[in-house]
Parts: sequence; structure tokens; C-alpha cells
Amino acid sequence: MVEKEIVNKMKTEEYFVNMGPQHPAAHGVLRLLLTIDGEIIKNVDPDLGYIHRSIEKMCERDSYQQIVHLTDRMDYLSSHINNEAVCLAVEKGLDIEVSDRVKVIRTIISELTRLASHQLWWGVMGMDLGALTTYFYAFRDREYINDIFEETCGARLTMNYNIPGGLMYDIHPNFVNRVKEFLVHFKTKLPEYDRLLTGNVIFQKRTKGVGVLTKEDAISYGATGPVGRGSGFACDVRKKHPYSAYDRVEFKEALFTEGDSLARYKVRIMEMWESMSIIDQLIDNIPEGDIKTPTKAVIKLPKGEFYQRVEAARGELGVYINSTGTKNPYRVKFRSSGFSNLSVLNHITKGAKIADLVATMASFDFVIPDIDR
Amino acid sequence: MSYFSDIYNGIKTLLTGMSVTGGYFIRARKGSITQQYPDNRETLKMFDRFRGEVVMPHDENNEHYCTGCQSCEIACPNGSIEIVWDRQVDPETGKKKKMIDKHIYHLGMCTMCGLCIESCPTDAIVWAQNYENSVYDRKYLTKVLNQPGSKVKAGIED
Amino acid sequence: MNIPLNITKTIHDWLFSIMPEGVATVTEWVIVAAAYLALFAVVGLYLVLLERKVAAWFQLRLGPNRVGPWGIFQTMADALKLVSKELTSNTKIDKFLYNLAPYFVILSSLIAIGVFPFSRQFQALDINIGIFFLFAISSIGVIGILLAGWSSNNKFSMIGAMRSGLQTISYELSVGLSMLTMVLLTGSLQLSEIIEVQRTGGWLIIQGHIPAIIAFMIFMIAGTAETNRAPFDLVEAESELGAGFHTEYSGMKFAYFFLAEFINMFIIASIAVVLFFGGWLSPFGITDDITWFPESIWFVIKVLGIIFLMMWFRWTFPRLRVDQLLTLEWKYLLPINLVNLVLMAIIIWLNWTI
Amino acid sequence: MKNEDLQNIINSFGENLEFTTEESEFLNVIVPKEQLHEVCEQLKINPDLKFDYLYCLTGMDWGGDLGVIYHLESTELKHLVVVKVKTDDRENPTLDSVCDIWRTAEFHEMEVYDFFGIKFNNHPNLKRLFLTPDWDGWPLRKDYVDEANMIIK
Repeated sequence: MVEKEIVNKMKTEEYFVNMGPQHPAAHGVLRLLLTIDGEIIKNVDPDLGYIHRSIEKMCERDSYQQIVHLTDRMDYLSSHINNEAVCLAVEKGLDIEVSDRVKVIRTIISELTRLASHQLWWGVMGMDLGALTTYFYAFRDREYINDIFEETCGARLTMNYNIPGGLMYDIHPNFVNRVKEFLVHFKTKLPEYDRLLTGNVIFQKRTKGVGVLTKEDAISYGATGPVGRGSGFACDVRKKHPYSAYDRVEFKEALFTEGDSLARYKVRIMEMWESMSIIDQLIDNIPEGDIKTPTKAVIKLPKGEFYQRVEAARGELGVYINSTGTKNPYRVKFRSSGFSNLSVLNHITKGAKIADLVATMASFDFVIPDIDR
Repeated sequence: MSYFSDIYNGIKTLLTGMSVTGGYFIRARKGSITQQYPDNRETLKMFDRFRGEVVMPHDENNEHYCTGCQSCEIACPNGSIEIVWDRQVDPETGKKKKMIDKHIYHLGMCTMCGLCIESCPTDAIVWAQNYENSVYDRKYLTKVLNQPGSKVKAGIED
Repeated sequence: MNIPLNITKTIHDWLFSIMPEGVATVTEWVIVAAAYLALFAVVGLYLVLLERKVAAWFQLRLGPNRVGPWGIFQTMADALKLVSKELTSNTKIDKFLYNLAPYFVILSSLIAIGVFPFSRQFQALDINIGIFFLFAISSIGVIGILLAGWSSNNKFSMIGAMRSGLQTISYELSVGLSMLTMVLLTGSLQLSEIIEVQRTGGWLIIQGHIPAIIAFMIFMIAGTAETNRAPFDLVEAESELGAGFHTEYSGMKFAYFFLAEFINMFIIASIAVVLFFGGWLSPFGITDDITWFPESIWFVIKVLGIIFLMMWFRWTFPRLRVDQLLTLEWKYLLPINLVNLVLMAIIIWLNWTI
Repeated sequence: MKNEDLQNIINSFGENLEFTTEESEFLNVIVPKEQLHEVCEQLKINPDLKFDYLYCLTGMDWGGDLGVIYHLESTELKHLVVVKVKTDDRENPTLDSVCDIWRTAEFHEMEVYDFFGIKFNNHPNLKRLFLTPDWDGWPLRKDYVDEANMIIK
């Protein structure tokens, strides 16, 4: 009663703040129009398009081999998984089966990509919350994976290692040893991540109960990946619709029900363990086989629609290809995880503080080129 | 009671975190993870498959393997490769045949996707491992890959 | 003036021999002030370098290593760059306050160093309310921060400034109370006397044992908050507010804010050293008999130790949120502090000090 | 659930629903645009269907018709369906919004509006999301021409 009177007497004025396009917590060129009352957020209105390159339109112009390298530039932290999604969709259209070797290698590299992406996220999460040192520890470990990629694929980030029908070339002879070396290294470092950040009382206070997303909302908003799984939405495409070699490995789907930033954090930490266990299972027995299933030089998909879902590092990535039988796709749509996850932001940060918004955004792990495409 | 256990746990976790960073501080002498880049140019070696830029190897007779089939030009997603060609009379056989005049490569437009090298039937172009590609003027990024006066190695079309 | 070192004495005598007494005194003030100013500009710069080096070692990096051997001239070069930079400003700023703010911040830090007891002889002013003076002066800086945030016509700066206001005002209490706890032991506010007390009875943190250790911990937390350093750097909070209150400042005006932060850190560390670790007294009196030994070295070593601790905090912990910051102060530090004060009083009353 | 069973249930939701599984791995339901909202609501609330997860919303230009493709999944019952809706009005295409049924549609419909110019009734905040508000034309339509920025091979 008294509180209400005070609130009525103290009339505050809301004001707008442009968070972005250049803002340290936006991790790129995300612009959020915040309506703020003091420190309390009343509304978050994302304004996108600062890095929109019209990849979907470009795909309508390019051949099927060429669209693969465009997807590198979408979610550049899980570029291999994006490539894989397009290749799987095209292979579905061509109705060809790649060899087991290709499947296993794709899976291993996908998981390495996921690990690299989550490592970077861990560093950035700490940095967003003010613990700058995490960034460097994460980069130290990520360097191993980037070196593996560089040795095998020739590039560190935009690898373009997949082609429709297989892989561009075979893995490097050092690949297996280097991956094992990395696993040994990272298994000692991951508990350190926990000691440094997860247990920290300030970190716990900053993330626990912040940005709570319920399971119903997660499904309704299409929030997938660690965001959805942090809310208890079992949305792992690797489990639901297995592709590549995921049907032959044992792994747990990281599920937490709290739905707050800490749950999303824990999902990613657990996913790192699971990714390592998947690689552990596959690395020792990569089957022999062809690295490419021969396709025609000019791929023409039959008339029809092809949809492929994969689990990218940030959630479900869907590739929709509509073909009219020509050498170019008629329409390509990328259902990017970041875009759907972003739509949740306004819903769950209303009434929170600016610092909570930063913590929530950090736990969402936005990659802006993924949202803008 | 939870008030005091909160304080105790809080301090404990803070000290755990400090022990991690403190451990690294003490071991900082062992060396950093950063590379002192311009200083280590001598020892810095890229991996064999590193995609630096597209080059066309020539052998000692100044001959290359490019037949001018243009598959790289077609495969390139962003038009980084242009091939200027014409039909010339082959001095040996006397037949007219496709010869490249210039294999123009726009490094500035290249996304290092590797599709041209994949599509090349004669392995005429390969990746170079150089990593310092910056120049002071954009025009230097447009390169002619075949050396002046070079010709295609005989018998490569077959 | 209480600087009876030989060289200062020579200058003192020389000045008084060539000038009338009043003019000579004023000249002496100016000389001392200039010397302190120069000293602390250098101290500030080298603390910045130290911070960067320490941060680098925590983060598996090398730190500045290009300008001079081990990068020791790096911050000098930075300062030179900042001096030569253009002073840009926002449109529609409150010009007067905008220009005034950096001086507020830097002056309040510089005034405080006047009373530091670097050693027995090396102290510009030994006023009898030394601790109180330090405490009062260190609160002025927040006005500069508030002015900077308010006048620069930037909402992020404004939020930062408001955060700074509430943070400094609330943490003042804890700093003050933890100081008071220790003053109970010494019975004096004069810095030189506080140190003298520790010569016979051991360092205050040992003399006061449990309550003194609690007071020290509270003082470190609150002191870090006072200087607006991580984990309490909500004022700057680069991932939330860009750069907080000094977003719109450039060149030397920015450098003033930057330098003030490091000098403030030095001040807090100095107070901690004086109150808990015996100021310039050597541990176990190991250098008491060596007459030529400059006691200020002990002071500097102890201060650097405390500063290292604060840097360690900064490069390990995440940042708190505004409401958590206030919760920590009002629900944890303040009650503990009050209890601690009573505990200390009881201990002194029962004569349980060591 | 098999596609035939799905078809039987969905068929009762409205008139003139077309079903096809050709050229697609899913059951395609082509819904007249007037019935779109009604059918979608039924898809969500029907206890045998429970399509609660809209995992992809694609704007489409079929040359003549403009339209939207909804990819739906039931998180509980694990079946999938594709709903298509078309409109032949290219000047002022208007469809019903489904963002009150699946909240994720809010952003995706904004994207479709941005690139195809399809307006959605009852959408809370329909605006140009990626492009500037004064952008001329609808870029992902097949008849969009921009000679300055588009390179046609």
C-alpha cells in the first residue's frame, strides 16, 4: 500500500537508449532499441539488417556447389555445420548416400566446430559479465581446434570443407593424433572453466533466475539449441532426426529445466563434455571408404522441396531448398537459430536491469550474421 | 544460518577462482599463448593445405598446365577468375586450339572457397601458403597467374 | 612542513636565506606540491603499466613489450599520445561542468596524497585528523564522476554516473566503519601516530586479530568498490555502458579520469597499509637498526602487494549487478561491520589484544 | 502418426484443403488464405495433432502466387506437417498472421513482409526488419530488379 503510494508520487520518465549497432555486448552489429525506466528495461526492440548480405537471394543465382561456401558466412562460428546442412539437403535431393567415412568425418568435425563455438561463447560470456580473463583461456583452447581445421581444411573459420556428395579432400594424416591431443588437453581444462567461472558466487548471482524462459514459451517462440534445452525443451535435432553418424553414437541430450541464464550456461558446458565423448567414440574407428560420391559437374536437383534440419552450435538450423529442376535453386531459406532465439529476448527481459539484459544476451550467444543472413 | 553459509561459500568460490588465475600468474614465466607475429616470420610456417591465394605453378621451361577450359571460371562463386583466351595454331600439330592469354585472378574478391581448384581437371592452379596478402592499392590484388611468355605443357589436354 | 631530510633541509635553509619568511614558505609549498605532482604522475603511469603487465600474466599474454625494454616506456608513450590528441566533445554538452569534471576527479586524488606517510620523514602534512582527512577527500571524486556523466549529454554516461553516485555513497559507510574499527585500537586519527602504535605492539592486523582481519576484508571489498574497479566497475561496465561516465571524453581529459582511478587505487592501498600492515615499519623490525635504509621502500612494497591483490580481484571476478552491489553493502558488509566494531570494542575493553 | 491419418484429421478442419505428398518428404496441406488462421489454430489445439512448434516459416514467390510455407512439428507426438498458403494478389498481398498461435511467427512474418511484401493481419508490429523503412520494392520476389546491387550471372 505504502509502496504503491510512493510509486505514484515518484513519477519517472521512460527514455530510449540505442544499444548498438556498435556495442560491446552486441557481439557484432545488433541494434537494440531499449525503452528504459532508470535501470529497468521496459521494452527491447531489435533492429536488424546491419550485416544483411541477402544470402538467400544470392543462393537463387548460384549453383548448388557454390551456395555451400555462402553458408560459411552465416553463423561463422559453426560454419562446418552450416555447410553440412546444405550438403545434406542437396544429397537428399539427389538421393545419394555418402560413405560411412564421410559421415563419421563430418560428425567429428561438426562436434569440433561445436566445441570451438562453445569455447568462444564461454570466453565471451565471462567477458560480458566482466571477467575478462576467461576470454584468453577460451582462446587458448580454441586454438587447438582451429589448428586442426587449418591443417585439414585449409582455413580456420570459413572452411568450406563439405561439398555435395562428400568432402573436398580426405582428412590430413595428422588429424587423428591432433584431435586426441586436443581431447587430452581439454579434458583437463574444462574443469578449470568450472572452477573459475561456474562456481563463482558473483557469476551465480548474475545468472541464476535471470532471463527465465518457460518451456511453453521456448516451444512457442521456436527457441532451440542451448536456449531451448535450458528451458527443458528437448529440441536436439541430433536426437530427434539423426543425420550423418549421430545415430551410431551414444550421447546424452543436455537438458535443464530452470530456463534461466545459468541453465543455458550449464547446457553448453555439458554439451562440451558430450561433444568430447562423441569424438572419443568415433575418432578411433573412422571407417575406410570413398571421400566423394561422384556427382555430375552441374548438379540439377529434381523438381521438389527438400528440407534438412541439423543441430548447429546455437540451435536448429533448417535448410529449405525449392528446386524447379534447373541448376540453380528456385528458393533457399535458412531457418537460423539466432533469429528465432532473438525473438524471445523482448519477452524475457522485460522488467530486468540492463546488466541482466547483457547476461541474457551472453547466454543466448548471438552471432549477428546468423540472425541477419 | 544460510546467511553465514552464503558468506562462507561465497568467499570459498571466490578464492577457488583466484587460485586458477593465480596459478597461471605464477606459471606466466613459462611463456604466453600469444605469438609475436612480425618477429616470428622466419619460423612461422603455414600448413600444407592452407588457403593463402591461388597460384599457377610453372615448370622450368615456363610451361603451365592450364588448357583454358574455364571450369574454374564457371565454378567460382564470385567471379574472381577471368580467363582471356583465343584459338591459336599449335606450332607442333598445326591444329587450332584453345590457349589462354591471361588467367586473371582477383584476390580481392576471392573467398578462398577452393571450388576452382577442386574443379580444375589438370591441376593447373593450386593453393599457395602465403599469408601476407595486404597491399597498398587495390589494383595490386588483381593478378595474372600465367607468367608472361609461358605456354601450356604439351600433351596435357589428353 | 615536516620533511627534514638533508636535501630538503638544504633547500629549506637556502630559501629562507634569500627570501622573506612568508614568500619562502609559499615557495616551499609550491615546490613540494610540484614534486608530489610529478611523483604521482609517474606513479599513476607506472601503475597503469603494472596493471597491464599483471593482467597479461594472468591471461597468458606478454603485455606491453615494444616501447623500451619490457615495455617500460609504454605508458609514457601513451600519455604523450593522449596529450597530443584532440579534445573532442559532444554537441549540446554543459560546457562548464563538462570541462570541470576531470579536474574534480584528479584533484581529489592528488589532494589525498599530501598526508601519506611514506616514511618517518617523508610526509608532507601530518595533520592530527589524517585518516579522517583521507576519508573526506576521497569522497569528493564522486562529484566529478557525477558531473561528467551528467554534463556529457549521453545516456550511457548518465547511467554510469548515477551508478557511481549510489555506489560511492553506500560504500563510504563500510570504508569509514572499517577504518573506525582500527582507530579504536590506535586511539588516534593521526597517521604517524597510528604507525608508531604498531612499532611496539606489532601490526594492527595482528594486534586486533579476528576483528582486524574481518575489518581488513571489508576494507578491501569496500575500497575496491570506492575506486570503481572490477568487480565493482559498474560505473564503466564496458560490456553494458560502453565506457560509462567518460565515454564522451578524449585526450588528456580522459587521461585524468584514467590516472585518477590508479591514484585512487594507490590511496586505498596506502590506507590499508597504514591501518593494517604498519605503514613504513619493516616486518619484525629487520631494518630498524640500519639507519641509512630508506623506510619508504617497505611502504611501497606493502602498497604494491595490496594493489596486486586488487588487480587479482579485477582479472578474476565477474562484475556485480547494481542491486547486488547494494545488497552486498547493506545486507552483508554494513551489519558485519557494525558487529565487528562492537567486537573490537569488547576486545579492547577486555584487553585481549595481542 | 502416418500421413494418411494426419490427412484425415486435418481434412475436417476446413473446406477446400488440398493435400499432397509429391515432391516433398512431408505431408503438404494447401490452405485457402481465408481459412488459414482457423486451420492453424486447430492444428495447434487438436489433441491428436498438437502442432506446437513452428520450426520454419518461409516466404515464397511461386512466380504468379505469393505465399508462405509453415513447417510444423509436434514436440510431443513427433509428427510433421507442412502448411502452404497462397495469394494471387501481387499488389497488396494480405494474409492472416499466426503469431498469436506460434509466437515465433512474429519475427518470421516481419522477415517475410520485409522481403516479399506480404502483409499480415493482426500482426502486432509489422515493420521493415532488415531493410531501411524507405526501401523500395520487395527484394526476394522474382520480379525484383536492382541494377546497381544485383549481379546476375
